[in-house]
Amino acid sequence: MSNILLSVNNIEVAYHGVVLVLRGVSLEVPGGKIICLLGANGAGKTTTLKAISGLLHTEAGKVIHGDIRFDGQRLDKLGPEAIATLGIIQVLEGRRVLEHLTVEENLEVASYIYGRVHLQRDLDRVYDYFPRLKDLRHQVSGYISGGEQQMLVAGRAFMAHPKVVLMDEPSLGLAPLMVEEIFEVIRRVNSEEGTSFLLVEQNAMAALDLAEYGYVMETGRIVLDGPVQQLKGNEDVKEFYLGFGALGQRKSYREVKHYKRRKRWLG
Amino acid sequence: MMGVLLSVIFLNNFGVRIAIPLAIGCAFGIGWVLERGILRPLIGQPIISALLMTLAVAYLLDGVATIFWGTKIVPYPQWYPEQSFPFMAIRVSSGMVWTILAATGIFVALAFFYRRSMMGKAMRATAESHQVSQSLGIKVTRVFSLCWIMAAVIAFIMAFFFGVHVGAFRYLSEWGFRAIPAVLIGGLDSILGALVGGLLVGVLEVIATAYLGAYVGSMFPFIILLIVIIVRPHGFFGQAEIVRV
Amino acid sequence: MVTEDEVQLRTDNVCLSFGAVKALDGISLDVKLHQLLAVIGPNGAGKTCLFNVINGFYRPQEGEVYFEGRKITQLPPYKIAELGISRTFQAIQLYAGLSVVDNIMAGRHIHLKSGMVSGAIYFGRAQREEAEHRKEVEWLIDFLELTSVRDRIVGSLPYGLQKRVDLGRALALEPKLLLLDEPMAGMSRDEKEAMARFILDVVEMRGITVTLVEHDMGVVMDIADRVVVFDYGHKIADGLPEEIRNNEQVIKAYLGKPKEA
Amino acid sequence: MRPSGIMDVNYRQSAAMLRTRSQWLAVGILLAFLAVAGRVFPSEIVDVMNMMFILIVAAHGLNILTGYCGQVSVGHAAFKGVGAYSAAMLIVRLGWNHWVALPVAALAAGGAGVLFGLPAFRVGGFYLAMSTLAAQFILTTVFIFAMPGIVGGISGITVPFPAIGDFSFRIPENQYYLFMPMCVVMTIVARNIARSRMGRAFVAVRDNEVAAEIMGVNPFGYKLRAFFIGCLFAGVAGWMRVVYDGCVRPDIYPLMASIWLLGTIIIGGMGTTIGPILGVILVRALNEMVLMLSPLIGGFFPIEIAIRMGAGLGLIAFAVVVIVFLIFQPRGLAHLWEVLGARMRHWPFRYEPR
Repeated sequence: MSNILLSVNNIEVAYHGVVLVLRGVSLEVPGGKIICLLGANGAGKTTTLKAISGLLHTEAGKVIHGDIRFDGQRLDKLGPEAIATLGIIQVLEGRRVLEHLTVEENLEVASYIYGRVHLQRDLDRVYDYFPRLKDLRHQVSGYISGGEQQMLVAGRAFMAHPKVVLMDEPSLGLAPLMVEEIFEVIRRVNSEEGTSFLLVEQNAMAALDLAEYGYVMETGRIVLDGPVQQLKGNEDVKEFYLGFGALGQRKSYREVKHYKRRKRWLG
Repeated sequence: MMGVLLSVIFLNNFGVRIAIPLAIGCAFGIGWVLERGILRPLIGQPIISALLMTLAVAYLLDGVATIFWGTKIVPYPQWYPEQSFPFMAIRVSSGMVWTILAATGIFVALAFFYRRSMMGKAMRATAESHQVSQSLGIKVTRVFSLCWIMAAVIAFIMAFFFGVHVGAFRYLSEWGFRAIPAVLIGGLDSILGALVGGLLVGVLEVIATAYLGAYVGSMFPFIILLIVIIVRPHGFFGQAEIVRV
Repeated sequence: MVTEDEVQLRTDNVCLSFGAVKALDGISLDVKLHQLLAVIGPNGAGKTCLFNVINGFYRPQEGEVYFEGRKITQLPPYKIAELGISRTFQAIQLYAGLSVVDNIMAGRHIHLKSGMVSGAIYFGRAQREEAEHRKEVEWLIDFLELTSVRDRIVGSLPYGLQKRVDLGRALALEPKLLLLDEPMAGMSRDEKEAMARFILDVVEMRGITVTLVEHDMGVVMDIADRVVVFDYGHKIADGLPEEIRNNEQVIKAYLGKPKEA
Repeated sequence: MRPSGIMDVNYRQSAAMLRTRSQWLAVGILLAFLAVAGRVFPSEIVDVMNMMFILIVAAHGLNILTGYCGQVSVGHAAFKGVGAYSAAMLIVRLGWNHWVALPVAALAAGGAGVLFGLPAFRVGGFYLAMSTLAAQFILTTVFIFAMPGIVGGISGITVPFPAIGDFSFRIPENQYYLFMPMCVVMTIVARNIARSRMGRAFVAVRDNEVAAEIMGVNPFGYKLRAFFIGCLFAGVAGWMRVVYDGCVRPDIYPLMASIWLLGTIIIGGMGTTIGPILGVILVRALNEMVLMLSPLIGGFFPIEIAIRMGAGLGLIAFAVVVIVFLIFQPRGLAHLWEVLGARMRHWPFRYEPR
C-alpha cells in the first residue's frame, strides 16, 4: 500500500511492567482509508489504539518494544496531548461524554486544538453530520440517550479536524438503525474530508462492509490481515466473526447451543 | 498560611507597592512547583489521593513554618489606612470594604473565566475526565498548573486582607479547613455558591457566638455543614451527580 | 392459553419522567414464568429505565410493579434483590479489584447468615457456612467455564469474560427472575454464542425466568420466546419473534430495512 | 495466583489465613519474639512499641472504615478521643473498674461513629469525608469547652493506672503485656471481619454501590456498620491511650492525628490487614529516627530554630513519606510486598504467564 500515514511497527506493550498485553503488533493506516481491526475481547485492540494515541501512559502501560510512526515522526515517545495535536484523535470506548457540560460545550472543548477561529463553522459541520445534536445542543450531555451520546463523542472528534480517527467500538450497545447512521457518517467524513479511520469493532459484518482493509487480532498478536473481500471469504473469519456454519449457512444461536453442549460432554 | 507569613515578610521589608506583586509572583511559583513536582504524577488517580496529597503538602509547609517561625503569632503590619464608615447601624472599617471589594472582584473574574473562556471550559472538562480531555488534546498538565497557580494566587491575595484581622501564625492552616463548610454549603462547583456560603457561614458564626457563646460559635459552621450534607448534599448551587446504570 | 398464575412479574401502567422527558409512558407488561422475554427498541426508548424501575433504582410517578403478586414498587433495591430479582448491567458493574471467586461469592450475600460477632470470631458456624457457599460458587464457575481464571483479578480480564462473571454473580443470588441488560454488547460472534448457550441453559436447566435487553437481532430472534418492542417510552409491539420481525412499525422505528447477510 | 505445589483440598482450607508450614513457623517465631520482647528490650524501645500497638489498633479501625468500606474518615482521632474520654470519665467520675470501662468506652466511640456516619444516608465519598471532618472539629471543641467540671476542660482528667493484683500497668514493660495481646487479638478480629460476610459487603459498598444494592446489600446499613466497627476499634485504642498516658487531654486527639492515621494506612496499604501494621511501624520508626537526628541537624542552625527542629522535621518527614508513597506506590507497602512475591514466583520470567 502506498501513502502510509500511520504505521505501527512490531510493538510490545506491558502494563505495570509485569503483564505483557501486546506481543508484536504491526499495522498500517494509509491516508484517506478506513481500516478495521477485529478480534475477540482481550485480544488487545483497545490497547493498540491507546498505544497509538498515547493514552496508555495514564494507565501504567508502556510500549516496551517497537515503534509507532506518523508521517515519519515517532509517536511512542510523545504524550497524549501532543499526539492529539498532530491530528490523531481517539474516540474512547463507552460514550465518554463530559457529563456536566452541555452538548455544545462538549464540542467546543474539542476545538481546543484547532482553535476557535472557525468555531461556528465547525459546529455547523458537526450538526450537519448529526442533525439530532443541533436540537440537543443546550442539553446537559449526561442526560441524553446512549445513542445520542455516541453521536456526540464521534462529532467531538471531528471538531479537531483530525487526520486519523481511532474509533473504538462505535456501535457498542446501539440499536440497528443508529449503527447504520453512525457508520454512514464515518463513510461521509472519510469521503468528504479524506479523514483516515482505524476502526475497532465487534460488529464484524458492518465493519467489513465499511472498511477497505482489515486486521484480525488474537491474544495480543495480529493473526490475519488482508483486503476485506479476502477476509470475508476466509473460513475462520466466517465462522468466528460472521457466524456462518460449515455449510455457508447462517448459524442459529439455538443450534449452536446443542452443538457446543455435546462438545462439552465429549471433552 | 504561607501566604500570610510570606506577605508579612514582604510587607515589612518592601512596602505595599512591591510586596503585592512580589507575593503574587511567589504564589505563582509555589503553585507551579507544587503542581509540577507533586500533583502531576497523580493524574488519573482517585480523588482521595489528591485530597491526602494536598493535606500532606499542607503539613509539609506547616513543618517548614514550624521550624522557621515557631508557634508564636507574628503581628501583621497595617498596610492600608485604617478608617471606618458608618453603614446602616454599624461601623464598617475600611479593611472590611477593601476585603469585600477584592473578594467580589475575584468572584466575578472567576465566574467569567469558567463560563466563557476556552481555558475555563478545558478546566471543567479536565475535572470530569482526565482521559477524555487528553484524548481531545487538552494539556491536562497545563490545566492543572493553572488551577494550582490560580488557587495559590487567590489564597495569597486573600492572605493580605486576612492577615490584618488575625495576625500571622502557624495554625492558620486550620483556617483553611474553615473554608470547607462555606464551599460545601454553597455547592462545590459553584462560584456563586462559594460566595453565598462564605457569607452565610461567617454571619451565622458571628450570630451564634454572640447569642450562644464562643464554644458553640466556633463549631457552628461544622454543625451547619452536617445539616446541609444531610438535607441538601450538593449544597445550594452545586450540580447533582449524574448516575446512570 | 396463559393463566394468570403463570405471570411472575407484572408492571401496571408504569409512568416515569425526568423533568419534561417521559422515559416510560404507561408501560404494562407481563413477564411469564420460565419464559425468555426480549425487550428491544431504539436507544433512549426506556428499556433500561424499565429495568431500573423493576429493581427499585427509580420510583415511577405512576403505576405499580408486582412480583409474584406482591407490590414491590416502593421497595429499595436491596429488598427487591432479597425477593429474588437479580440483574446485570449494560456497563459492567463488577468489583474490579476482586478475584472472580470473590465477585461471585459477593452474590451469595443474601444467603449468608452469620452476623457481626460470629464473623469477628470466625469459628464454627461462620467457617462452616463459608465452605458451603464456596461449593455453590464453584459450581457456577464450572458452569460458566471460568475455571481457568477463577483466581484472576476481574479488572484484568477481557470484557467478554467480565460479562460472564457478571452473569455468574447475578446467578449466585439464586434469583427467580433475571434481568440482563445487553448481555451481548461488545462481544465477538464466538463469545455471543457462548453467552447465548449459558442463557438458554439458565432458563431450561435452572428454571429461571429471563428478561433481556439486547440490540443484536440475530441473538434476540434466535433465543427469545417472546419479544416486546419499545419506542419513546411506549410499548409498540409484543409477540413472537416471527411476528415482530415482520411488524411494519417495528421495522420503521428500530430495525431499518431488512438486510440479509 | 499462588505458588504451585500448594493445593487446597477443601474450601475451608483455601479460606484459611495460614496455609503452609513455613507460614505457621513464621507466625510462631513472631509470637515468641513478641512474648519476650517486653522483657528483653530497653524501656524506651518497649515504650515505642506500646505506642505502636495502640496506633495499630486505631489504624485497623480506620482501615475497616476507609480501606474496606471506602468511607474516608478525617476524624478518626476524635473518635479515639471519644473512647478515651468515656473511659476516663467512667473510671474517674463514676469510679468504674478499668476493665468494665473498656467495652463501654468502645461502644461509646462506636456510637459516636454511627452518629456522624448518618449523612451516609444521602451522600458518600468526599461529602461523607467532610462530615467526619465536622466530627473532628465538633468533638474536639466539646472536649475542650463542654462542662469542664466533668469533661476536664483544657487540662483534661488524670486517670489512675490499672492493675491486676500486684501487677501494675504503670511502667512500659508491664503495659507491654497488656497492649501486645490486645493488639494481636484486635488484628485477628480485623482480619476475620474482613474475610467474612460483612467484610465482603464492605468491599461491595466500597467498589460499587450500585452492584452492592442489586445483590441485596443495604449500602447505608453497611456504611453505618463500618462506622460502628471502625470507631469501636478507635474506642479500644482510646482506652489503651488512657492507660498509656494515665490521663486524657484534648490536645492528644487533634486533626493532625486523624490525618496521620490516614497517611499511615495509605503507606501501609488500604484494604489489607497487614497494611495498617506495616504502615504504623514504618511511620512511627521514621518519627523516632527524626527525633534522634534532629538535634544533630539542629546543630547547624541558630538556637531558636534548633529547638523547633524536632517538631518541624517530624511533620516534614511524614509529609514527604506520604507524598512519596502516593506518587510511587499508591497501594502501599502491602502491595509492594505482593509484587515482590509475584516477581519471585515467575522468576526468571519477566511477565506473568497468560
